[in-house]
Order: sequence, then structure tokens, then C-alpha cells
Amino acid sequence: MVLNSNDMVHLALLSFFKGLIVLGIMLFHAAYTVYAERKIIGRIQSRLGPREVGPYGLLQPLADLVKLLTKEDILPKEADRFLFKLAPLLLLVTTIVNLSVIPFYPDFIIADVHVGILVILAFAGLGVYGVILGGYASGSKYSLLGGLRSAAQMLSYEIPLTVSLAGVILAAESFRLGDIVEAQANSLFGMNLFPQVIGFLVFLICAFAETNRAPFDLPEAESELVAGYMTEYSGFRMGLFFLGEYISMYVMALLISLCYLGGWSLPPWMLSLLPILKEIPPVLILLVKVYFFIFLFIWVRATFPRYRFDQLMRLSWKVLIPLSFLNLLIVMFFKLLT
Amino acid sequence: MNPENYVPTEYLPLFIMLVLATLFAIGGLLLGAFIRPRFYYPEKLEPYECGNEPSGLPWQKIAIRYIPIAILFVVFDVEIAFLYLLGVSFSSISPLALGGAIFFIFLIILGFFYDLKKGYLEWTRF
Amino acid sequence: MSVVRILFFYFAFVILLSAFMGLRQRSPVKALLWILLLFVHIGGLYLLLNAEVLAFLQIIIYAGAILVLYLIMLLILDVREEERSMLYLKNWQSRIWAGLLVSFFFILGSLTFVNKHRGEHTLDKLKEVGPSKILGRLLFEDFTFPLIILAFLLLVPLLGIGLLFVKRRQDGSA
Amino acid sequence: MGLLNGYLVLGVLLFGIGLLGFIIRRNLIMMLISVEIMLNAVNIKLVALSHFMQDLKGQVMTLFVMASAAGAVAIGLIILLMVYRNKGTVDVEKYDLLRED
Repeated sequence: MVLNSNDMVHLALLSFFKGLIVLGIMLFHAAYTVYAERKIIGRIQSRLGPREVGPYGLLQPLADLVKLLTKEDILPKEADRFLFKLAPLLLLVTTIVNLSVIPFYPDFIIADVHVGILVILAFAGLGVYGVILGGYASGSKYSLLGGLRSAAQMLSYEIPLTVSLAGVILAAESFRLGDIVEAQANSLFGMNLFPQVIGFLVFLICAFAETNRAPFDLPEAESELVAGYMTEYSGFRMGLFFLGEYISMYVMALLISLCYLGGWSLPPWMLSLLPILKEIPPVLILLVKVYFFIFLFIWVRATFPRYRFDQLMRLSWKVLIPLSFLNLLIVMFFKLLT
Repeated sequence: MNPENYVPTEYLPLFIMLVLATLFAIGGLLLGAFIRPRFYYPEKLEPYECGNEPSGLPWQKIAIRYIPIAILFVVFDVEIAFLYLLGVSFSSISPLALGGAIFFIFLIILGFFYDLKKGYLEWTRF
Repeated sequence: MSVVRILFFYFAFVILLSAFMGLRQRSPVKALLWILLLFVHIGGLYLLLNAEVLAFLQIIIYAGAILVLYLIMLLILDVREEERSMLYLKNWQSRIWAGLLVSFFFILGSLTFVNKHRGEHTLDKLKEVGPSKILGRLLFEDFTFPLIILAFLLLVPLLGIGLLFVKRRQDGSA
Repeated sequence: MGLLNGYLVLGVLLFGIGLLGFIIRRNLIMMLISVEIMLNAVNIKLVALSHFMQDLKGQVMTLFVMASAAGAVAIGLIILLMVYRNKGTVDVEKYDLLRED
């Protein structure tokens, strides 16, 4: 594309404001997901959850923010100062950038690139550095071991995740998430879920592991490694790690909805059954799907006990990876039939 | 179009998002730096070790069981790269090429199952 | 100066700087971080060269897998800062020879190249069909045999993992 | 001077730095990293030529270089680990079992 400098400035400004909007909405969501999580888990465990700050505790995220900002920022004396400061930034930034290639509805995407899925995988791969460096730079044994364990966890679950995404790419023959959604809307079942149930389940389990959520929240396994690579972090730096976790939850939920559930489109048979569904704005459909997965994340956390580390590894290597390749085989077979 | 003046404009927003995210994180940290208290004393800066005096250096040799995982990850990452390219061009290649690609994938899966069979991925093996 | 040139010079500068800094850094973990910067910027350079797929594969494979393997290796072996001395090139004559050799490559590489070949994949065609599709088709159609060879090459480390599990004998030999 | 020459010169310079690193470092891991840098230098040239000659074969070649580099690194680090087990160090200068003193 040959653009003159005027167009370039225009594009830059446009994407700057789009980025601001997305970032703002996402931060708001992340803050209130923490609140929702505490409320829902409280209800599940027949407690009330936060209710002191504001009506129904609705101002709780604000109070959390103030607390994180005013907490002391401790740099342990053995720490490698530069790397210690770099690690949470690396994790958070690589997570936020993923949002820029995710379409929220047909015309709203920050960077409309050909290789959307590759971008997400590339930045997810860079996120591993945040974990390892955070563990290494703290100068504490628990941190180092926790960092290595989390890194091993992320690496082992990235393989089944990416292989099951290969099934999605195969079905749509494109890397662009918008094309993937369109291909699903035109397909037989209206969503990728149906030929690829195995892939969907594998992706879901890996999404839990990639975001370090229960039942795979080994970094938060107090009984084993204190708080893993986050042990020595305090105040807002730890807040950055947490923010990264919640935003990556949203990235994963968005990815699942876009890749397997048809994103903002509804299956054709559903539309022909209930024509009134055509009137729903596409962004709402996507939001419902995303909120469902976020609720699932919270629900699972309140329900399942934590995996032990060797069980975690065994699950990935012995179950999920063979299953993901099986899924790929099935998709190839389907594709060759049609 | 001339390759001399090709600019990948569609990646400009990605870069802007990168800058925005960095600015947000650093801005938060700076904001915190102005309002948070600082009362440091030596005990506070000790690395956490369940309340005991820290013993020994924090960096030590660790069991090599992470290495098989990392090596398998590298190999699978390369395979995934080819898998994705196969996925994108699946319906436009000839059967022979498809056979070659599937052979490539299967040979690596074979190697993986060999490792699995031999128990190299058992976490408790070391 | 056009935008392309500014971008090119930025990337070239950072690539050379980070390669240099990475290789003169004594602490291995910091050196790896410089190399990470190098790999990411090479990815950026590939974007300038209209190789989007390759740019992100560069980050996925080199930065996300190979360098992580190195990093885990460093942490596991607990490699500390190395001493400041040279293995090769201990006297000035050999340094001069090495410098001459490198500059010979430099001159040879940049001056003897004549750019005549023109392929069929023009920018317009790439934009029309989609670069990743053309790349995949070319890879699997024209390079089927190298792909099969590559499969055997990648099989080697998978089989070689077994070496890590060889028990040491009592006398210290492997 | 076209932009292509810039890319070619960049490739050569990066190759030179990689070579220099291979020569001056004593840490085996860093020596392997220098090899990676040299491979990357070649990759830059391949992709640049592919872009300016409008032929995607260069990119395919780069893909192969990346893949084989990954395989080589994997096996190289296994060997490094074996050596480390015997010697207890990654310093190349200590690997002098066959040297006569």
C-alpha cells in the first residue's frame, strides 16, 4: 500500500483513538471481572463477597486500585533491578497487544492484518519471557523455581493450543480472524464447534492453563511454591501481573468465541428458526459468548481442585497433544470430503 | 507497485497499540511512585524464605527435566509453522504435495510417540 | 528521506547495536535479552520486506522457542558471568587477519552482486491472492522433497532426547 | 544506491558481528547464539533478495533455514548438556582433555 504522509497521520490518529477505547474498555472489564469473580465465588461458597465499598460493593475495584497504588514497592536486595522491573511490563504489554488484532465486530479492529493468529501466537510466546525473567530476577529460590515451572506449563500447553488452532485455520484457510468468523457463518453448522468438538475442548483446557487459572494455577499454589514467580513482587508491579492475567483471560475468551463459536455471527439454522435474532447487533452476540466463557473461568475456579504439577504435565503431553492432532486429522478428513 | 517504497501500513496500528500499552504500564508505575510510602529496612528487602534466614545463593543448579520439554517445544513450534502454512494452502495444493506435508507431520508425531513410549516425558522420572 | 528508509535505518541500527551489545555482554541472561531485541527487530525488518508470515514466524520460532530453550538452559546450568578473556585471536596478528577476512566478505558480498532476476510474485499479485497462501503453495508444491528431508532432521532431536537419560557410570565417563 | 544494497550490507555486517562473537566468547552457549546470529544475517539477505526480485522462493528458503536451525539448536544443546555433565562447565577453554600441556 502506498499512502502519502497525510493518510498515514490520519491512520495513526484513528488507530490511536481506537486503541485508547479498547484499552479503556478492557481495563474496566478486567477490574470488574475481579469484582464479579469475588462475588460469584462468594455466592457459590454461600458467602456474600465484597459489599462494604459502595452499594453492593460496586466500588471495590476502585478501592483495590488505590490499595495497589499506595502499597510499598519492594525491590529485594538480591534482585537484578532492571530485569525485575522489566518482567511485569513485558508480560502485560505482550498481552495487551494481542487485543489489537482481535475484531470486536465486523468493522471494528485496530490492526486489520493478514496474519492475526500468528501475531497472537508470537506475542503469547514473548509473554513467557516475563514469567521466566520475573522468576530469575527476584533472587529468591521460590521465584526461580516458580518461574521455571510456569514457563514449562506455558510451553507445554501452547503446543496443543496451537495445534487445535491449526484446525480452525484449516477450516477457513486464512490467518485473519475476521475471515475465520465469516467462513464459519457460511459453513454447514454455522460454527467450528461441530466438526471440531475435540479441538474446542482441548483449546478450552489449554486456555485455562495458559492464563494460569484454576485448576492449573500453579503460580498461586501457596502450599508448593508460595506465589511462584510473583513471590517477591509487591504493590503495583504485582498488580501488573494480575492485570495481565485478567486481560489474557479476555483474550482467550475472545479467541474461543471467534474461532469456535462463530464470533458475532449466529448459525444459519438458528436464524431460519428464529428470524428475529437477525435484529440483535453483532457486538452483543460476541459479548454474550465472551461473558459466558469468563463466567466459566470463574465457575471452574470455584469448583475444581488444583492439579499437581506432574499431573499437569502428564495431562498436556499424554492427553491433549495426541487429541489435538486427532482433531486436526478429523478436520482434514472433513475438508477432503467436501 | 515498486518494492523500493513498500511500507507495511497495516502494521502501524499494531505498533501504536504497543506504545499505548507500554505507556499505560509505565504511567501506572510512575503514578504509584509519587503516592506510595517508602519505609525500607534490611529485613524487608530479604528474599522470602518462610520466615527463616535465607540460606545459600538463590541461583542454583536445577534438575534438567525442563530440558526435554523445551526441546520438544522447539521441534513442535517448527512443525506448527509448517502446519499453519499447510492449513492456509490446503485446498490449492496437489495430492502429491499434500502427501509430502502429511508425511512431514506424521514423522514428527512418530518421534513424539517414541519419546512418550520411552517415558522421557514422565515428570517423576528424574 | 522516505518513510521506508527511515524505518530501514532504525531497524538496521537497532539490529547491529543489539547484536553487538549482546555479544559483548558478560552476563549471559542480559546477553540473551539483547539477542531477544535483535530477533524481534529482525521480525520488524521482515515486515518491511513484505514477509509478514515470516516476520511472525521469526518471533514465534526464534524468540519464542529457540531463545527460551537457551534461557532455560542458562538457568538450569546456572551459568554465571564469564571471565573477560578471549578464546581465539589472542595476538594482534590473528585479529588483523580476522578483520581482513570479514572485510573481504563485506566487499565481496556487497559489490559483486548483480540484481537481474525478476520473479513472478509481484506485490500486486501477492496482495490479490494473499501472501501466506502463495507461500504455502510454493513450499509444498516445489519443495516437497526438502520438506521430507527436514522431517528427518527434526526427528533427530526427538530421538536424541534419550541421551539425556543415559545414566552416568561410576568412573565418571558417560 | 538502492535500498537493496542497504539490506545486503546489513546482512554482511550482522554476519561479521556473529562471527566476531563466535570468536571472542568462551561460553559454549553464547557461541551457539553467535551461530544463530549468523544464520539470521543470511536470512535477512534471503528475504531482502526475495522482496526485491519479486520471487517468494527466498522466503521459503528462509523458512527452511529457520526450521533446520531449530533442529540444530535442539540437538546442539543436548550435546552441550552431555558435555556439561562430564566437565561441569560450559567454558570452552576448560575442554582441554586432548591437549598436551
